[in-house]
Amino acid sequence: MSQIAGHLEPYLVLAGMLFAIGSFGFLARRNAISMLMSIELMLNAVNLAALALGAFIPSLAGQGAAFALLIIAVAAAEATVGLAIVIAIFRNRKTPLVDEYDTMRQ
Amino acid sequence: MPLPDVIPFIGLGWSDVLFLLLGGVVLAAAFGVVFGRDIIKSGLFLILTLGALAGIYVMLGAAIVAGAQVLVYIGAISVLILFAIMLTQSKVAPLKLAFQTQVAPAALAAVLLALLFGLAFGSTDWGSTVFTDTPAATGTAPVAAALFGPYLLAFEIASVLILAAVIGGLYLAMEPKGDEVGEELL
Amino acid sequence: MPILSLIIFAPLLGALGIAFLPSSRPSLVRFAALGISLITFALSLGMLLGIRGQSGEFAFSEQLSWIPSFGITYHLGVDGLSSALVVLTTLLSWICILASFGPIQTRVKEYFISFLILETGMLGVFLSLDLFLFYIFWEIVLVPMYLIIGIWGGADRIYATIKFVLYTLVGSLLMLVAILATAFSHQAATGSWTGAFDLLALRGTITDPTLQILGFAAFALAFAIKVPMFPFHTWLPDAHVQAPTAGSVILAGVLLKLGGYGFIRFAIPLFPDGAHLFAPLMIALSVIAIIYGALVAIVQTDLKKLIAYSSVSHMGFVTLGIFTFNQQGVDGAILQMLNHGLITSGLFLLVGIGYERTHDREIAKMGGWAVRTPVYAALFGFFLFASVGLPGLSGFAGEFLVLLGAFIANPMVAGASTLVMILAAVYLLYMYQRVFTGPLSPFLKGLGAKLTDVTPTEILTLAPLATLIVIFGVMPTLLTSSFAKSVETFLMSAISTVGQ
Amino acid sequence: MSNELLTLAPLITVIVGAIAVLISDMVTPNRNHAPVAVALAALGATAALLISQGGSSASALGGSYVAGPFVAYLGLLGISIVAITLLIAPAYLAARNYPTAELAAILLFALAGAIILGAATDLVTLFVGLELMVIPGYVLAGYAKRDPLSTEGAVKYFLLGSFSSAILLFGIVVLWGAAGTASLNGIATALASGNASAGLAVALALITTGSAFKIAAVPFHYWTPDAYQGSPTPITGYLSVGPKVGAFVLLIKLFVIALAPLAALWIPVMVVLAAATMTLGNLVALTQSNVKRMLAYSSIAHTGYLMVGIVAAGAGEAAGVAGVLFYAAAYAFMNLGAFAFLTALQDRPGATTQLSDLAGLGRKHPRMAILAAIFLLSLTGIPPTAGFFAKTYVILAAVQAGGPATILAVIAVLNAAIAAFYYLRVIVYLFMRDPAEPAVQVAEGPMLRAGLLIAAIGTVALGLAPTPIIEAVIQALAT
Repeated sequence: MSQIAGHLEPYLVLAGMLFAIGSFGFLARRNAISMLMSIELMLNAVNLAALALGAFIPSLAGQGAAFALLIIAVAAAEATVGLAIVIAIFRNRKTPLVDEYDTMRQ
Repeated sequence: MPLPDVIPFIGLGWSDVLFLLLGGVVLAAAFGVVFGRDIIKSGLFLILTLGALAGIYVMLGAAIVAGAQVLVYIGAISVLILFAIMLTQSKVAPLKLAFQTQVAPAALAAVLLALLFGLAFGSTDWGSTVFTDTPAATGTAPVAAALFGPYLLAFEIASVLILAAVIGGLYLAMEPKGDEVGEELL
Repeated sequence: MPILSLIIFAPLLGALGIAFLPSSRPSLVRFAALGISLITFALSLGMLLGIRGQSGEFAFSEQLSWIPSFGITYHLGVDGLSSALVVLTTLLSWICILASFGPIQTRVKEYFISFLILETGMLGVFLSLDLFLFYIFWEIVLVPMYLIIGIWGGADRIYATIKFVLYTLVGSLLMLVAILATAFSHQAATGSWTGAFDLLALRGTITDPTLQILGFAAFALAFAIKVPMFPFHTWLPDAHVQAPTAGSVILAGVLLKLGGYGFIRFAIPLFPDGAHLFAPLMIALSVIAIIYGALVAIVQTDLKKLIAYSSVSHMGFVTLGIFTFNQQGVDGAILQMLNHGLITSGLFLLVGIGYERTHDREIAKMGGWAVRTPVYAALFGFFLFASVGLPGLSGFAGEFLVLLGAFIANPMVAGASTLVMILAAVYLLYMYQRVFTGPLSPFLKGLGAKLTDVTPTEILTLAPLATLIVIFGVMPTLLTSSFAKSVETFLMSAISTVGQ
Repeated sequence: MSNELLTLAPLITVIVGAIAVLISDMVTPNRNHAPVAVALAALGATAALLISQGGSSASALGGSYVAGPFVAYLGLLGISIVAITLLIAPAYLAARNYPTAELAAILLFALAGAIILGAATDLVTLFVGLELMVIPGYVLAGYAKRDPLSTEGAVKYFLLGSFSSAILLFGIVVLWGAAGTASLNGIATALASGNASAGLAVALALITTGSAFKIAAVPFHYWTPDAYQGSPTPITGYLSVGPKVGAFVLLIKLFVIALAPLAALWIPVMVVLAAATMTLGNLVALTQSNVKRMLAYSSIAHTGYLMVGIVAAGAGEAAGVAGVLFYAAAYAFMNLGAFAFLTALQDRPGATTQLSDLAGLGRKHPRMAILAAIFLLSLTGIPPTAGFFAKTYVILAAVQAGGPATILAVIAVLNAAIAAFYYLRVIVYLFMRDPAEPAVQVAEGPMLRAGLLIAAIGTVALGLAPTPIIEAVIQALAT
């Protein structure tokens, strides 16, 4: 049997790293769309974790895939609304850079 | 000629190599997403990340999720994102101003987070873990059983959620009709 | 007939009725408010007459289930102590309303509505026997007083009113936590919420030493701010100076008494151990307040502020008397509360009457006032002498008894406080001399014919107070006998669990 | 099967109502009244169904939806929130040329999400329900899509909201794997018998962080002021109440039910978060001169008070959850009332909500000012209003719980005194200052008036006679 791919931990560690990269992107990027893409990375990390746990933990067999499909659906809904908001604000402000949205602090 | 289960010299199985390869692509492409100065390239890297992940999903016996990943994520969401990028890019937003000032603390936080996850997930006893690589466990039947069993309500609600999101998204993204309505400060 | 509920809610119902009167007819509103407060006064006198026929510690007891899940009841009752304070409240209320006829000319309707709600709150505090109900009335008092100072007050009214509210609120909110902790400890001990908020059920049952100490500290803070004890007194001069005359009168006459009443009715009987622990501190703070109030009063240049600081000094006698834990001291404290209510109210009314004519309270500008308005000067002198503690007027008996009690408890304290009585005589008489005697000052001369003497209405507001000051001055036992039983129970409950 | 349909009937009614609203908007040319009428009818029908289900609990869809008094209570509360919002918003939106139909439909979708949150018994359904409740919120925040401030608030709300959803979701998935089940009760059983592992600790940390974002607890609060200030005023009222109540239902389900065996781990964190949330929210609210932004910060402070109840519940005090539920109802009425009042002041586009705009309103519009004063006094916690009793209830629970919760109770009351300062300052402007020039216009349409009146009645009734609600709350928790 495989030494790496046959165990649960490597998948979870990969998911954790992907999640960390995604959160870095969210915290560091200025562009709203980049931030949205970073969130997508985080959600995919979650999906990977869900599938791995579903594949390895007997009591969750088959549920991982179902959970992941639901997460994809939720992510799709979120992205729809998010992109619509980005388009709406771009129409108003002509910039996708989030840290320039600071009218209210002034 | 059947390949040997374990690759000589390296001591790893084929699936291990495949996992390392795909995992490497996932991480590298993810780095491309968050570090890319050109946002369009970021978008393309995102598609690459998602594609490599789909490969790992297949390895985990979740071909149906991999399919959904390709169709929904790559086919719809990513394209939507690329579309939005093209809609909103302008000369007003110089591409090189990609990062906020807090990039260094964010990087530090992310490294610590990755370490934490690695240590925590690696050291946790997850109980008896068996890779259920049988058709009975990885086919579409158990997925359907879960979706129409314990998760039926969630499944139904997900469709309502998408309906709500589409209605809201349409409302927000539609060009306002008629003339501008004067000043609207609060 | 639920006479106590009737007394509490008559002003509130009246306020509701007034809300429907047209604001274009202020005199109608004024007389309606006066009528309501007189009815309430009459009801309270009826209660006072009826109380003699009642047996038991609390008369006219009413108890209805209100929030059964927590054993919170609508529980009212009256004894000698609270009946005296209730009558003082209803008396001062109608006097204040009458005294507001002239000075209050803007937003008349809102003013009288606020005042009547205030009266309901004060009466509720004196008549509640359920801690939760008590707390609610306690807080209700805050809102109309806030409005009265904030809307009809002087130039710096907003600063004064916010200070007043914040001081009071900090204390009372901690008291709320203590009330809840007390209730819960009762629930934990008995396994049921029944009686968890009931004063009579709780009295003498709190044995947890931590709760005794912390509970008393929280209650004492709330009451100390209200009295006000040194060093929590700084809101009082501001509030007094900025409040309209009737506001000052009710503040000095009743609101400060809520603190003293709280000590006697709630804080000490519930937490006797805590009270004894803190007693030396409370006595020390009382003596400081007595001395400090008098010293600061000497240097005041504003008439109202001078009387406000003299209030701090006089109220120090109240807390001093309470914490002697002996009959003389407590008798004296209660007498002092009632007398201070009558005398200081009179003084604030008089300052207000003077202000109506001069629109100024600067002592330095006055002088020789007696030449032009002898009746006013005589009345002022009368209340002043009562305040100084002239034997034969009611101010004397209270302070004398407190000092007697203090002497029994600690002769040093009594000695220090006696000194202040002389000090008080000094600053009040010195003020009187500067304002009323000597040649007429240029400022007063400049007012010409505007400087009139007191009107019959004004005399009507002062006469009841003066009469009572004389009656109680000659026969203080009239009062002490009426609340003798309350003092007896208080002393019992203040000692009962200490020996454990 | 018909029983299951009956159990699900309220949920289905809300969703069908949302679709009916959109259809009514298509068939009638009148863009404002028909959708609201349809939505209110749907709300009424749902309320009737919830009441008729009342006290008995029943489950549907394999136990993933459990109806009962808890759902009925939350559902009726949600219906009140949506109904008041629908009464106060249309005039405001119409004056600015925004439609009402989408608002009504989106609010109903969010209500459906809230009902699912209340009824869910497993992590997956809980999460999808949560998303159904919050995603409409992003749309609502940006509802004034031609207004840069509104879209700016929306983009911040959306980004932080999605970020926190991802964090929360990761925690949920790890918890799900570690416990080996999605069922909330099952997780509690598994955690009670198993040992706390590193993975579980990570799950707990992720869930705590994600939830703290959702309820806007300090230091995860910084999206709220912008999102609240930018949104159209009546929608801000909804956003400060609806999603917040929903997020606290999430907290009850996750922390008080599923993670109860780990209470010793999360209570200290929650205590610190709650104390920081109250204190910072109040201190910053103190410095605001814009009433709307002040209310936004004060809503952070109210989050802190609500967390006191969660802490008490974690310490094993059932009254903690009861306190949260009661507080939620009181907060809904008084805060929506306060925002309804601000809505009335913004009669015409461009009207601001600076403190100075309120000066002297008590003289020009006494009735409106008195209503505002009631809401403000209730938010301060002065008896006999709903806010007073709500605060008392959570503090009582905290005192009962003892230990760190008691210290939290003392911090909470001291904070109430700070809060009194800025709430009373508004009353100062209303009644104690001379009228502003030019005088503020006040909109007093019949619907707005009805919304204000309902909020005021709720605020006063919950304070004077809290017993029916207390009994409802206790009944809701009995099952």
